[in-house]
Amino acid sequence: MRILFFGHLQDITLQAELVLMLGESGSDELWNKIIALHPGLAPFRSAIRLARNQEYVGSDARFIDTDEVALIPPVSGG
Amino acid sequence: MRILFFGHLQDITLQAELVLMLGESGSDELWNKIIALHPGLAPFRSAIRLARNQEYVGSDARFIDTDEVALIPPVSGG
Amino acid sequence: MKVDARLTDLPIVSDTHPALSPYEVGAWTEFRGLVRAEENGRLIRALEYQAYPGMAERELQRLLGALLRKHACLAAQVIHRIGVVPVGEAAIYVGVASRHRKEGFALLSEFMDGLKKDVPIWKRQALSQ
Amino acid sequence: MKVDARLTDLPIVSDTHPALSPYEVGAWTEFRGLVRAEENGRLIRALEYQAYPGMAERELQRLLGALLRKHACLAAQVIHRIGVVPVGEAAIYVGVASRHRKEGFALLSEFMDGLKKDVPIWKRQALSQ
Repeated sequence: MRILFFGHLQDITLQAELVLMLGESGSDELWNKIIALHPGLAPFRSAIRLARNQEYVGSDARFIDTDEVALIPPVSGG
Repeated sequence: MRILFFGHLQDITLQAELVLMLGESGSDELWNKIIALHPGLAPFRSAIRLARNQEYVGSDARFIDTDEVALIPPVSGG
Repeated sequence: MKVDARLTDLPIVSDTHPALSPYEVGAWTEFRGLVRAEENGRLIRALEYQAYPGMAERELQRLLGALLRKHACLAAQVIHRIGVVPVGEAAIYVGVASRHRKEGFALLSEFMDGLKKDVPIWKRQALSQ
Repeated sequence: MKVDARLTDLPIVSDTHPALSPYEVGAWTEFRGLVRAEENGRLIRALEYQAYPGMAERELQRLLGALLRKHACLAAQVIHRIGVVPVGEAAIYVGVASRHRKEGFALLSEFMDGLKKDVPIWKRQALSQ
């Protein structure tokens, strides 16, 4: 699955996106994998919302490898 | 003093202004004189505010012959 | 602090942008009250507005100035059209420059309420289609 | 009911007037959020905005559409600028057409609150003077 980083998260990951092959997984598995790759994200986890295929999802969401998953830090438009 | 009528009051008085020589007077005397000349205004008196020289005044106001007095019915701008 | 209040008998042309330092203005809020084709259930082609000239500008200025101070806004402009205003055109324009949006929104809303209480301007008649 | 939501990387040019029947529109309310020269106490020359394209437009559209229905407004347009926005220029424009002013003001205020909660757009960095 494609994992997208936005806002200040890009300053931590130094990349805008990442491709993972995880098979079907829940959000905890996904987060564990992402934080293993980018430990600097850990302190921000509670403030980050996940979007799957451009829709916000809750912590009960399931993800598959064809999904586009975005890590959405607090927004600041306007 | 010049007495000015605005809005629908002009439909009752059929005039936009009136000149009265009353000497110094209070608002009751002024009203009595105006209503004597235009009895059709009587039902609207409680909804009409008075302005003296382009400032709203209360019922305790005194008027002199050089004043410009306006009868202000409920406004409807905007 | 800058307040501009005026009447016009021509179509309203507002300043397109607050003539202020960009150092401070973070919000520019504008309102136009347009004449609707339906007035009290009948179709009209225009409304005719009347003002008490002099006092109307003074009350607009006073109200706008007081609200500018109350809400700590930076500048505001109000233009009210007088005479015949055709359907679809603006009878009133209000523009507010403020640091942040909330005080501009608050000023605008209170200004319109105050206008409809205290400013000697009247809808004089509706002209039928 | 008409909702228009978009991003642009050019200076914002809004529709100058609601493209609607004048039979119904009595209030046209507009807001521009401008970039201020001071950001967190330092002087800047521009802000850089980033969006999650696709999702940002979708969330803008969803939010505006929901509020249009909630407040029974007639039409609304939002344009958010992305990329480098110089000081004094608009980062966002919102225009609302409604029958009366109150529902337009309410929509605008709630829209801006919702924007700052849910729409994936970020101030990416401030460019110093």
